[in-house]
Amino acid sequence: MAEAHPVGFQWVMEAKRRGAKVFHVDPRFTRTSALADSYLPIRAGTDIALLGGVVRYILENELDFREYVVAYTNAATILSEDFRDTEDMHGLFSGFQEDNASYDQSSWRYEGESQNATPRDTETQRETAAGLEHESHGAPVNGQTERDETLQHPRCVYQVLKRHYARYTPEMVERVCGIPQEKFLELCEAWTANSGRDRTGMLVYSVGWTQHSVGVQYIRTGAIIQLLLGNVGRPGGGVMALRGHASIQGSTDIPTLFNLLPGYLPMPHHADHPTLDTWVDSIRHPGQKGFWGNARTYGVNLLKAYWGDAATAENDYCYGYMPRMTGDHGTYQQVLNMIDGKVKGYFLLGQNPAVGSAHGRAQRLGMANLDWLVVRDLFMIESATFWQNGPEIETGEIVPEECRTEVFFLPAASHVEKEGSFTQTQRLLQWREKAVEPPGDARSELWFFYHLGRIIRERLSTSTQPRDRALLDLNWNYPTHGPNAEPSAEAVLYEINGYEVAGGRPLSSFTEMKDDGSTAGGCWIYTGVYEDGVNQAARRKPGAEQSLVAPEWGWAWPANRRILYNRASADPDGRPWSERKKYVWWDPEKAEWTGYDVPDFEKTKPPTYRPPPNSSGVAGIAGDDPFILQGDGKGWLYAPTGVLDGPMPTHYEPVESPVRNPLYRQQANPTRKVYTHPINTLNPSPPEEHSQVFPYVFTVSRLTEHHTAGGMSRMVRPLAELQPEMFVEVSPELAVERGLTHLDWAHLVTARAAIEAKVLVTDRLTPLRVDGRIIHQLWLPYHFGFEGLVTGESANDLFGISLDPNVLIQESKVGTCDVRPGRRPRGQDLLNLLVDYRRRSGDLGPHYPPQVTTDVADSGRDREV
Amino acid sequence: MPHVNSLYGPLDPAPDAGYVDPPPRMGFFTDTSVCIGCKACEVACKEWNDVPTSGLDLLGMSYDNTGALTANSWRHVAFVEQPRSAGWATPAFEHEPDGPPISPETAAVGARTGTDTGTDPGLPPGSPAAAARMSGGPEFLGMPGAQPPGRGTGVEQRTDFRWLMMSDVCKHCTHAACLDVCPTGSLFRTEFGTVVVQEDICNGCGYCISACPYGVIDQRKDDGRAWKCTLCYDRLGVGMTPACAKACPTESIQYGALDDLRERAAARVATLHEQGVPDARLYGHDPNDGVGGDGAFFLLLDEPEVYGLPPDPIVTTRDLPAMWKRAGLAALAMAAATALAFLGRQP
Amino acid sequence: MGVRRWVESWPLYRQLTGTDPLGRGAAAKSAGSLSLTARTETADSMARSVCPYCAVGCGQRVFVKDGQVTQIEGDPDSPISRGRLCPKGAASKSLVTSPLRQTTVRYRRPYSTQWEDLDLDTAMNMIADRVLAARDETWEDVDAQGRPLNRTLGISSLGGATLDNEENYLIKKLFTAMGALQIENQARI
Amino acid sequence: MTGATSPEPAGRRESPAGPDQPDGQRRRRAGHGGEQLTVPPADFASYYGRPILKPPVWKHDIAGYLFTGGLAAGSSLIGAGAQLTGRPGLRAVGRWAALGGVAASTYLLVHDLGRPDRFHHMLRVAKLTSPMSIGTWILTAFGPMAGVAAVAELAPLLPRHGPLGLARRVAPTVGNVAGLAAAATAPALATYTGVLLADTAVPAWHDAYPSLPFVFAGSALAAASGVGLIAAPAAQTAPLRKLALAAATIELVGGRRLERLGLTGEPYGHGRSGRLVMAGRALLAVGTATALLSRRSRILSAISGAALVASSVATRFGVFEAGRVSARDPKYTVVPQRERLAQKNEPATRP
Repeated sequence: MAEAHPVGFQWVMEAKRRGAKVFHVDPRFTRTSALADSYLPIRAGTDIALLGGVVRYILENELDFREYVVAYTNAATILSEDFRDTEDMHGLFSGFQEDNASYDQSSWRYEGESQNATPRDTETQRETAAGLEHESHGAPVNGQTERDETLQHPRCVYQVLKRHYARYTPEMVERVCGIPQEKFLELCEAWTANSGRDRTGMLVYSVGWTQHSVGVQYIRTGAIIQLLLGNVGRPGGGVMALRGHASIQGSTDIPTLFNLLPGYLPMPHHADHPTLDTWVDSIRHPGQKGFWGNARTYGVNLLKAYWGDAATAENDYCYGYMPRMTGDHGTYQQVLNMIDGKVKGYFLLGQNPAVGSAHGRAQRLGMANLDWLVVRDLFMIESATFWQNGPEIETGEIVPEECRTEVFFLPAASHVEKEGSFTQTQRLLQWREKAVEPPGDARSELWFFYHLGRIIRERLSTSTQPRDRALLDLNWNYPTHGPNAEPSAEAVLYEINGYEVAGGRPLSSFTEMKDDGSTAGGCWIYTGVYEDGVNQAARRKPGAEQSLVAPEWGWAWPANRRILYNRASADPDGRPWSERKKYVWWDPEKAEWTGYDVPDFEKTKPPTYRPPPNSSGVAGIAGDDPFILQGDGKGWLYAPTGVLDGPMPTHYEPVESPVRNPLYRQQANPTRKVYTHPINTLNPSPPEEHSQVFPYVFTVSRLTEHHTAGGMSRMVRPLAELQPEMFVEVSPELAVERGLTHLDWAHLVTARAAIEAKVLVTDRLTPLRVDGRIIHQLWLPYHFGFEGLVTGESANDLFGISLDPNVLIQESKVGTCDVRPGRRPRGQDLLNLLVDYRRRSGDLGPHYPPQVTTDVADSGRDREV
Repeated sequence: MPHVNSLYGPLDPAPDAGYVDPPPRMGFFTDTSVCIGCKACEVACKEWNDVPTSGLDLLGMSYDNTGALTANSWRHVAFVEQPRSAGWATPAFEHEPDGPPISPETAAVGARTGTDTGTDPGLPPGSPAAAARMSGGPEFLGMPGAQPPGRGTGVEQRTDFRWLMMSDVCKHCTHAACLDVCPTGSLFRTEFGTVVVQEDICNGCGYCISACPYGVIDQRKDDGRAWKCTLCYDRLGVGMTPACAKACPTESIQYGALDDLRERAAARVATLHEQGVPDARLYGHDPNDGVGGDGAFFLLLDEPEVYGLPPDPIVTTRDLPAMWKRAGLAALAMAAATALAFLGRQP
Repeated sequence: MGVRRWVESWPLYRQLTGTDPLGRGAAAKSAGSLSLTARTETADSMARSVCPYCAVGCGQRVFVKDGQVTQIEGDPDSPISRGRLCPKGAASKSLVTSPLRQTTVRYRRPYSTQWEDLDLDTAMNMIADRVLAARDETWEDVDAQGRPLNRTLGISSLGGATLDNEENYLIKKLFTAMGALQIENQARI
Repeated sequence: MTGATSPEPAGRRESPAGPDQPDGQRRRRAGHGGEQLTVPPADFASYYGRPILKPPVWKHDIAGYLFTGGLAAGSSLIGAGAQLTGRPGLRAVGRWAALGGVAASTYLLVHDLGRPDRFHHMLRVAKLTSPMSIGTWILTAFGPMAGVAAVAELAPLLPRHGPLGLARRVAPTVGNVAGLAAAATAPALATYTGVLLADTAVPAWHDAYPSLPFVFAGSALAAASGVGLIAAPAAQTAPLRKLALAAATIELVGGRRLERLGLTGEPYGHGRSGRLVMAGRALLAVGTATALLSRRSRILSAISGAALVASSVATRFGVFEAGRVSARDPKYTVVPQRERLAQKNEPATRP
């Protein structure tokens, strides 16, 4: 955190000053470790084993915050008899389908829930990254569940969880992660001792956690711990995602993602969502508790915002105009399609995949096989100049004279040259004022897309083709101003907020939205940001003049709530758990919820409220159900549906690992998304042979001095000089083993690529003792590329493409490699080197490790505990 | 009339420099125990003061690629890797299969790297042995073990590890040699008690550079003048905080009235001692030290020289009266010798 | 300037007549130092902004003089950052005023080995042509079973996560209406 | 900068271990791909062994100035002595050497500035705490006087009549007054440079402050005597032989403690700087001895003069170099300060 989010780290230092203990878990000793009270080195890709060990520690020692757990989580909920755990199935859950490597989730359900409650087919869910829809709400389940509040029922979630994590002992944590037991126990003791009624503990991760083939389950495990310890919905608690880009939260809320529409509405699927009704029902899931019951309203408002007057009840609000998904259309699938010549044109909007995406060579070869490419950026980045300066020029894989891609580079406006809002990592929208005009031809994306749309609509104005109706009927009237005819960002924000169609009054809350076409709103969770016609995101009442919650600085979705599910900061009766941790509580005199934050609960629903039988939607939420967007109102220790790789997190090895999974016969995530494209060859891992050809684990992350793919830091002089060269960090032991010398060159080799870097031999890296072996880890920054003031080879070139099944995010935080002293070979010699490695690691053809390994005869060793 | 302590000893420098009723003396307290080495101070300083680039070479001195305070780097964050206890923290690599530490050797390699800082003398190469000592301690023997880690001797020597970071800056001495030797009055004492080079005056004589006991001030090559931290004199004048202190995320760099800062610092050291960090000590806070106390002082976790600071600097001008006396005697001797030589018998 | 004023402005004179006989401070102050002031004080305007790097969302103040950004520093009012910035945030002025910034449209013809200049309007029209052509060429009305698809898979987009919410909104809206489905973002990466 | 875009960015810039930094070496370890560094133990710590101090940025201009300034001062004294004792040949040589020396000094001083066009800023202030400021004012006083005195020597070349004739008549008197005035400031000019170097943080210079003025005074007289021995009529050089002896005495007695300062004196006895200092002394001894023996020989006089001049040059460059060496190696900064601290902290451990 000190490394990548230094200014956020001030609050950790503040907490430390007041006595908080800081633990830091990282494959290498970073600037954060330097300030932590305890540092735990870990083998990259084994976090579930560590966190699972903590879950076991809590459950075995009954250190959970029992009152919270019983009341607010699904610990008491009883599961169906059909459920089988990984204990019984060598690392798979019940319902695994070998043919498409996905789960039939019906056996995971709660007791009494109908079989058909499970919605869409899980393979489709994987292909469409359906897990992302749950960023704002839980997956669908029925509201009423069978419970045993004594937590003794053998099939209640609490007992199931306990059995699932029984094998994650301190010894096992040490065996898998390389973390000594004493250190592990120090963490467990501190975490549990600092959670409960009077204290809360916070789990902070940076989004490298998401870049794993089991990334979602990493975060799930953290959430389970925090729920067990009563650290969710309470001040000083929670699971804090430190996201890495100014508006990456906004980019998912108002997504530019293939599978989502604004407000986490799913993009329609050709088979599952043929009509508006089927689309809406798949979201709201009739019978489910909570605010998703109003999905129709949210959907209709979006359609109304898109197509304005053309959208009417009679034509299902132009639902038919929507393009339909048929499967995975994600960025990696697109790139492979580019290589195969299936994509004509590509827009890159402030993004540099030639450096920033996994498998840089695939990215560049894909871009070299387009008809046209539009790059909009501040600087001439690698993704604009791959045809000229890319590493494939040297190997002859790209020949400029033979590369047909037509490239348009359009300069972009910087953040001070346009107005607009960013949504930061805590869902807070902050408006930026425009300081100056952009230089020369530089323009905002708002300008570019508004005018591109305008030109396209003008071209089509006489078209009679049905396909063009969606463009011609589009509500595309935004006021413009200034010499460049810049569209008004506030007008767009107003549309996002939503308004009454008649009269145009901005809506103040999504509860004001109607499903009859009388209101329109582009993103329901953002409704209220333009309340009373005031840009709430532009509020800047000084923090010093407000409470610590600072509700009048910017605006947070939903409804300006700063801590989600903050009803949980009060006990079931609505009283604060303790004076020390008081946050939101029920005021019996005024008969309303009150506190420091906007209560994340219906303001006047008393703690004693119990829903009438068979109620659903908002009315189904009881007065002591804090998790109002979950189908049962509870925090999920166990996910009966919605998480595609299992209802409980389970340790699987990274797709590329030098280690056989010590916990189960199943080696890696069996449901991960696999691309069997010839360019995407992967290193072998146990139980396959030849994994020793790539004996080392490598991981990548950020340096304080640079930003992601470097487009905003390698080009900036005062930053470039602070970290001027690509380097790789190795432990002294690995340096001896491989003959690496401080500040000399080394090159790293995977089945995809070889890159070179300067060597930093440092005591900040340590070898780990894993399962009786010594495992060496290497670390690289991923900021470097071949353009800019400072250059270096790109760490992301080393990775293959393997994705998490829930959200289709790539495993780009861990892989295996070999490392050799000296610079890498050049030109054809480089290709020969890679061929040689592939030959030694199996065969020359593309290699994809098997997804299921439970039936592999396991070299005589019984892996079961 | 000049104060009796005008050259040495405790002194309030602004009245001594002719300011009647000056504002309180302002300064920095840099608490290295909370420094995260982010280098925001370096960048914020460069942005505000338009300081040019200071070189693009990887120095291999841990994460320090700036190397030193120069005319083109007015803040410099030092990074020291040490296989030693951090005091408050659990030993970092306890029970890990660690062999002997490499830090002394890598530091030694780092001693010899260079970068063209665009300044003179900028960042001269150093002595590898002294570099190794910084990261090794007296027991350092020099060679890493050839055994695989966790085997062999069984002696795991780097269970403890700490990474020291420290943002260095001009000390704004009470007795500032740079200022006193400046022949043009370019270097002057401001009403805030800080020491500033006036860029419209400096003619690049270079005297200040040799005079500084901390090796702070330096000459810009393409420009010829001497440059260093001004403690953002222009910002101070309008009641603003210096750029580096304002940016510092963790309040490692604290700006304020020197008296307040000294109190805060003393309390902080006491707290750290209570927390089991006996290494914590102040540096440059004492008005009775060799420079009359620094306007920018530090809380350190190791000996000053490990951070590149002199352990006991004394302002050279302390001895100036004695020097003039010796020069006077020598001048007399010279005159006398001449007189003697010419006296006496004509040829 | 009269001789008297000139003499009085001579630091040596001030040394001899004033309170600073050693010439350390008051007497040595130069004309430049006397007129020095922080450029934030003389800025024409100040815009309140947000750091464009990571997602912490630190407040920034952007000072402008004569249409140029002259300083960007932390906004002390922000309850998130309390006026502080990391090295990247602190380098924001260098980012937006970098001489390496591209300010004109550049165009690389197919099979060419070099960039050419292009007028912005021309570029916009060429891009619109290509978008429409690619869309027509790859349009899919219905799937094999006759269910609507309404889409093109011939166009891709990948956006960074430093785009504003309003920008993302228009991007998604236009591409959706266009039937372009393959719209992705750093949020996937 | 150039390293940034070249295909093989410049990596570790090896600085060859200079003679003054003998404590690091790299070598290949047989049988291993990697290089291993062998580091002998050091008994002090520092930040990556980098100098704590900034080595002086003064170029050899300043070492040269130490010589020319001293020469000017000594010559001016000789000129005055000759003037007062009626040795016109020697007087002229002294005055011209003084002018030459001071002219060269001015050039060297201005040339060494980072901003030569701002040399006049030196006259903004007069700072007692700044030897360079004091020196500037001394030079300001000395230079014009030395100039007038020397130019007065041209009087015989002027016409006897007319306005210039008047000048010709008053010139000797003016020259004499100026010559004496210059000579009055000359000892200060010769010795302030000792303070100039000593009033720095450079360990070898600062710690030598009691000696440097004497070394420089002696060296100035030696150089001036040398020039006189070379250029003046042999008949008038008798005082110079005595003066050379006196100069040698002052320099050798005054400087005898240089290399015995302890650690910080090391550069005066070792390395290139040490060799220069030693050469200076040897030449001084040789020059003085030769001068004493050379009563009648013009050649021997010239040789002795040359030796004396060379001695002065060597001494000045040696002292200058010693300072640079002592600032570049952190041990000269750290070790003495550590010792001082140790004494401070344990004052009464001695029996």
